[in-house]
Amino acid sequence: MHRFLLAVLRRDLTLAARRRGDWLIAQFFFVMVASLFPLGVGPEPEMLARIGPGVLWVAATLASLLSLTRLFADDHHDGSLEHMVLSPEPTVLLVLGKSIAHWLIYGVPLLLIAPVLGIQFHLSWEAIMVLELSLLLGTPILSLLGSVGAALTLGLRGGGVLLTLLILPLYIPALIFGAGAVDGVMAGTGAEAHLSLLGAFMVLSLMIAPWIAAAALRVSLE
Amino acid sequence: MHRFLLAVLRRDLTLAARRRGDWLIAQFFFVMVASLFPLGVGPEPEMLARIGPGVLWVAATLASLLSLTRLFADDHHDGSLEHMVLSPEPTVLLVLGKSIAHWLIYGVPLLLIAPVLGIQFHLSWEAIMVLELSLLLGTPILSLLGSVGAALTLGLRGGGVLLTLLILPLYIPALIFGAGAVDGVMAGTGAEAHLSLLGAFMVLSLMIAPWIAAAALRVSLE
Amino acid sequence: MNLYTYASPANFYVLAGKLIPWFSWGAGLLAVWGLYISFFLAPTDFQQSEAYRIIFIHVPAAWMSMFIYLVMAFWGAIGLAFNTRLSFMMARALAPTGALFTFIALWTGALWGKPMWGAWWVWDARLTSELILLFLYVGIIALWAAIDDVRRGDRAGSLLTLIGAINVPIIYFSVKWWNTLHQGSSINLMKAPSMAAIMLQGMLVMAIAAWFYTIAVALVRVRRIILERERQTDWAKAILENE
Amino acid sequence: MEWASWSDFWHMAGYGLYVWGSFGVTAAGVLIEVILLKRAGADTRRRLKRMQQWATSLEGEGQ
Amino acid sequence: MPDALLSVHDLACARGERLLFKGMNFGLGKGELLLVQGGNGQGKTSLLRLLTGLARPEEGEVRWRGESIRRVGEAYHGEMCYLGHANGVKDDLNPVENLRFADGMHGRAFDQTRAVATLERLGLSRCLDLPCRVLSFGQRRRVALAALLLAGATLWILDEPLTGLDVHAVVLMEGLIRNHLTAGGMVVATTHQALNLDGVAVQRLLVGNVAIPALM
Amino acid sequence: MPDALLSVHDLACARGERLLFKGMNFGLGKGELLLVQGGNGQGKTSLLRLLTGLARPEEGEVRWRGESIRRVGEAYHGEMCYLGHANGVKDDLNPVENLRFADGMHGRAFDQTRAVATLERLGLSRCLDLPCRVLSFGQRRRVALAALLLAGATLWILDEPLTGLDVHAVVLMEGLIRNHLTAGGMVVATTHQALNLDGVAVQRLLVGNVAIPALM
Ligand code: HEM
Ligand SMILES: Nc1ncnc2c1ncn2[C@@H]1O[C@H](COP(=O)(O)OP(=O)(O)OP(=O)(O)O)[C@@H](O)[C@H]1O
Ligand SMILES: Nc1ncnc2c1ncn2[C@@H]1O[C@H](COP(=O)(O)OP(=O)(O)OP(=O)(O)O)[C@@H](O)[C@H]1O
Ligand SMILES: [Mg+2]
Ligand SMILES: [Mg+2]
Repeated sequence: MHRFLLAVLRRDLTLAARRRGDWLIAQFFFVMVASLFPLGVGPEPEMLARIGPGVLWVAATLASLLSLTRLFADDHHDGSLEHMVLSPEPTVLLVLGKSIAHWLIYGVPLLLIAPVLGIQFHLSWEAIMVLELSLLLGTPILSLLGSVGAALTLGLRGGGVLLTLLILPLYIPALIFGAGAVDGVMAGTGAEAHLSLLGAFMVLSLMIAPWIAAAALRVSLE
Repeated sequence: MHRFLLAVLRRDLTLAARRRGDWLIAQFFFVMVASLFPLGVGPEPEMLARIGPGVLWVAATLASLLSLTRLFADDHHDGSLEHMVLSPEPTVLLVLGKSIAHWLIYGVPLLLIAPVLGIQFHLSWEAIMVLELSLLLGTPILSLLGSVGAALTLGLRGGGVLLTLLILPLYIPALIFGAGAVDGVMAGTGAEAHLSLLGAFMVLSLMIAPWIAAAALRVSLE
Repeated sequence: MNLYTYASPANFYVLAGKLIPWFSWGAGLLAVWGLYISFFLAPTDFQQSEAYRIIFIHVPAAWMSMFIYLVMAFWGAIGLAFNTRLSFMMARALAPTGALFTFIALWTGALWGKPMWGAWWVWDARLTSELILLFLYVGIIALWAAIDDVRRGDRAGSLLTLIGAINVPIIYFSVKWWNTLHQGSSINLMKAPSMAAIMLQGMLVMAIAAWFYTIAVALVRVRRIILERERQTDWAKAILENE
Repeated sequence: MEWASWSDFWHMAGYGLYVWGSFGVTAAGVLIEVILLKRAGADTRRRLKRMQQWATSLEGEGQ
Repeated sequence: MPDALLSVHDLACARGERLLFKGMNFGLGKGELLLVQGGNGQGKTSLLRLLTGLARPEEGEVRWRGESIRRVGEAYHGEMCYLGHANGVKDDLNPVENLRFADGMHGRAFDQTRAVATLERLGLSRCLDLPCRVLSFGQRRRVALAALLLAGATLWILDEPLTGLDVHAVVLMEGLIRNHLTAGGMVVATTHQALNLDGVAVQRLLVGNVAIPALM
Repeated sequence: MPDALLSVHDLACARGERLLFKGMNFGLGKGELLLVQGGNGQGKTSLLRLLTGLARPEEGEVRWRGESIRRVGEAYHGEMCYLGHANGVKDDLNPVENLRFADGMHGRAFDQTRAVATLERLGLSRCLDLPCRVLSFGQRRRVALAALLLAGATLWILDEPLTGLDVHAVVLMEGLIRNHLTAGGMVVATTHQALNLDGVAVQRLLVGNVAIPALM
């Protein structure tokens, strides 16, 4: 069971490494969206600092959301998803492994880039630290909830946008708490309350999402 | 030739009508992204009015960008793109027809929704009118440039994000002029200059993009 | 005759047919009564003047939007657990009406907010979570529309309904958990009602009318769904020929 | 009775737009739902009948 | 090859670093069938894509009525119809609509009764109003064949037209090819299955170095 | 069916509004081959997906060693291997890597020399380090067959395993099936092509109402 989880992880990481393009591009998308806003909104520093946390959170959400479409789609398309579901291990583990791999591939790099973009928005160091912490707690939620959405919309044409529609509403609380934490630290009201809500949300999705996604996957393959 | 263009248009519109889901969902995505920002950024009205035009432009860009991925991909996948390219009419017309259809399906509805979202961002009526005008000029640019990107990235895995990466830099001028026009009218400096630049950009892309896209399409099919 | 016989679509079709007129007429009469209270019995509010009359639509609609969602989640869970076809059909029959009430709650709230708070829309917790509810409804309906295979659609939609159900308590308690612009709960089983008895009565009558309406509409819809799915069976063929 | 006249009633102390906007859209929403429901019901039944006729005409034909 | 409409001159094809074939020459006239044979991965599909003009040859050229297909381009496309490993059938449309748009794309007027007749002839009478998405593998292939029949092209280029077809459909297809050839059409086809085409002028072309026993 | 490992009881399958078959019963024991036959769109693929447990039957059930496959679930999957219309081959990996991950998914240790030997036996020695994306249609199918061979499952469920294979590969495949059966394995397969399987116990199952002439 342990071995199976590792095999899934290793497989997805290898595939991502083989297609380094995909992987890099999601990070570029993050940088790009975060940089478009100063263009659309104008360059005043204090305004940028105000909207910075929100924009970075939204950009991170969109960047890793877009890659979610392909969480199961590629494997479904070439038939290997059926093979994996028909393997002698429980489907929950498969889903969990794929969610973790998704987070490692698309979530973690965002954490590394975010501070740089934070500087661009004139955020203070303290705000950047909290931003990091909130993204650390928030991005796994997206990968986990996303696995549910990806499983539900598997094989549907236009599944990508449908996925977004299904997942974003569920994800909005994370977005609010995450950006709220950074705002809180900037306004001096503290970030603990927001961060602990975010943490609770993460644990909750870790415990529920894989099961629902596994059920959804079996339904979608029928 | 005329007949062919109409046939392409009619075909794509029928397909869109058959999959009303896809079509609606892109519009919802627009609403959703535009609504995420106030959540991330906080609810103060004068701040929202400041960032409103920028956010709406970026949201419209993202919404119609996402649908661009499938401009040729579906037809490529089931083999019908090859059939259309092998038809006795020039490929430029095919590309032009598909760009126009894309604009009708994904661009025009954005124009209808944008005013409602503008109210949500506390924009004035005048600003909303200019926003509309700028989107009217700007969204076709996206469909046209997008056809080049979609043709270039056809069949590449992760083409969606690559497409974004290729198209966004080209599209940034439109974004700046468009959001700038609305900002101008709100700041009282007028919008004409921005709007006429936007118009010129549109005419330019109408004249160049289909040719490049047709060439790119042939290369991608090889 | 026991309840179980009605779990079969054939019997339920007939039963629903009998119930629909009762609920429709009930809804109509209750709505007339409720509107009479709303406009002619309830007095002018000393703070909000006449604008408060929106409450007679807003609150029942907001309640319905949440209740219907919970009922859908309930039917979905039953269907997933026991594989009963009828419960999935019920869930499907309820969704559009739920979305309609959510939309009405948002719309009337916005129309109320403009005179009271000076803004059509603010991003406070309750308003946001109600908007999310609308998105959830639309998402579920869109998912159903996107999946052609009914069995797959039933299950996929129910799974989505289930995880979305977390949102309902958030909407309800948002005014308590967060300090918001929106009014707190005034109906509390423990406390005496903090509003005039006649207003409360009007809201309740309108809420019951909304319930009756929902049931009537859902039954009509579920009958159509049953007929469509059971068209291969003899009883459905017989009904089609006679109707 | 609260209202001095009908015009008072429609005026709603200056809040007519909001109050009638709320009740009006609700009524319209309900009306549209009922109409759509009627139409969908009729459509489905017509379609099912047609399909049934095809089925009987195809019977025994095999493929 | 005096009256060859389609001719190939010193054609070479490379994929990646591998040269699949070179110095290939042949001509095909009216009423002739070219059966391209060879083991898996020997370059049959690659050759067919060169013939359609979708891919560019490494060397040499393909000519239609004596002119390079690069030059005549769209005129050639008006007389040629290609069916590849993918079907070119839209999943969201039903078979009849698929045929309608195929006609539209080629600038032909659509004749509904003829389209329905063709589909019925191919055994799809029960699927006329189902979206192609739900059809079986073989049924979708049949829809693609119906489009081929309606195209009325002179030259058919068929890549494994028989994959997924059942025995009856294979027999039907053999009949259709025979009729097309007798009516002066031309066919280039690959297949790994036995084809029964008595009384037809068949040229065989072996691509690659894997010997293939004669199947027919 | 006394010693049937795989058995099917009153199975019914519906797709959309259409009932494809109902009241199907059969049992399959060690060393037996079940050849599922039927015209296009009669429900062969649908039946195979029911047997794997990917789809749910409308009525009836599939049993493995006397227990419903819904209940035994993963234990059944350990003894069964499915090959559908799609290959389950990752385009970005080369054939050897594909086999490595197929083994990983099934919790088996990977034996590189054995994997290479199997690929070579299937005629892929020139493609070992090419990404599967560039392989031909038939070559990709062969990679999928290699994974099947390495899985070491008792029950093979094969949906048209011969599509796209050339003549030599078809002969090879026949040999492999024969060996598997002699070693006590079981095979459920569909195909529209002729199979030469002398000396093997073949059950035939006709799905749907289109008669199929015996091909072998
Ligand atoms: C778009 C904006 C609004 C939304 C989405 C919304 C949503 C809701 C919801 C979901 C409820 C029912 C929850 C419960 O029973 O506790 C509710 C109740 C209520 N709303 Fe709103 N509302 C909005 C705007 C307003 C405005 C502007 C006012 C008045 C100034 C208002 C006044 C009330 C009142 C008085 C209740 C009843 C509370 C009770 O008695 O329980 N709402 N609203
Ligand atoms: N980039 C590459 N590098 C090396 N070899 C390549 C590359 N791309 C393709 N090939 C080889 O070119 C050949 C392509 O053959 P093609 O698809 O034309 O075969 P085919 O004759 O149609 O086979 P099949 O009967 O299996 O359909 C394959 O052998 C493949 O391995
Ligand atoms: N939603 C639906 N409505 C009506 N019929 C459907 C629906 N979905 C599938 N079908 C029918 O069910 C059948 C599915 O057959 P299946 O794919 O199992 O065929 P098959 O025997 O494998 O055929 P092939 O030999 O072509 O692969 C097809 O005839 C298809 O038309
Ligand atoms: Mg080939
Ligand atoms: Mg099949």
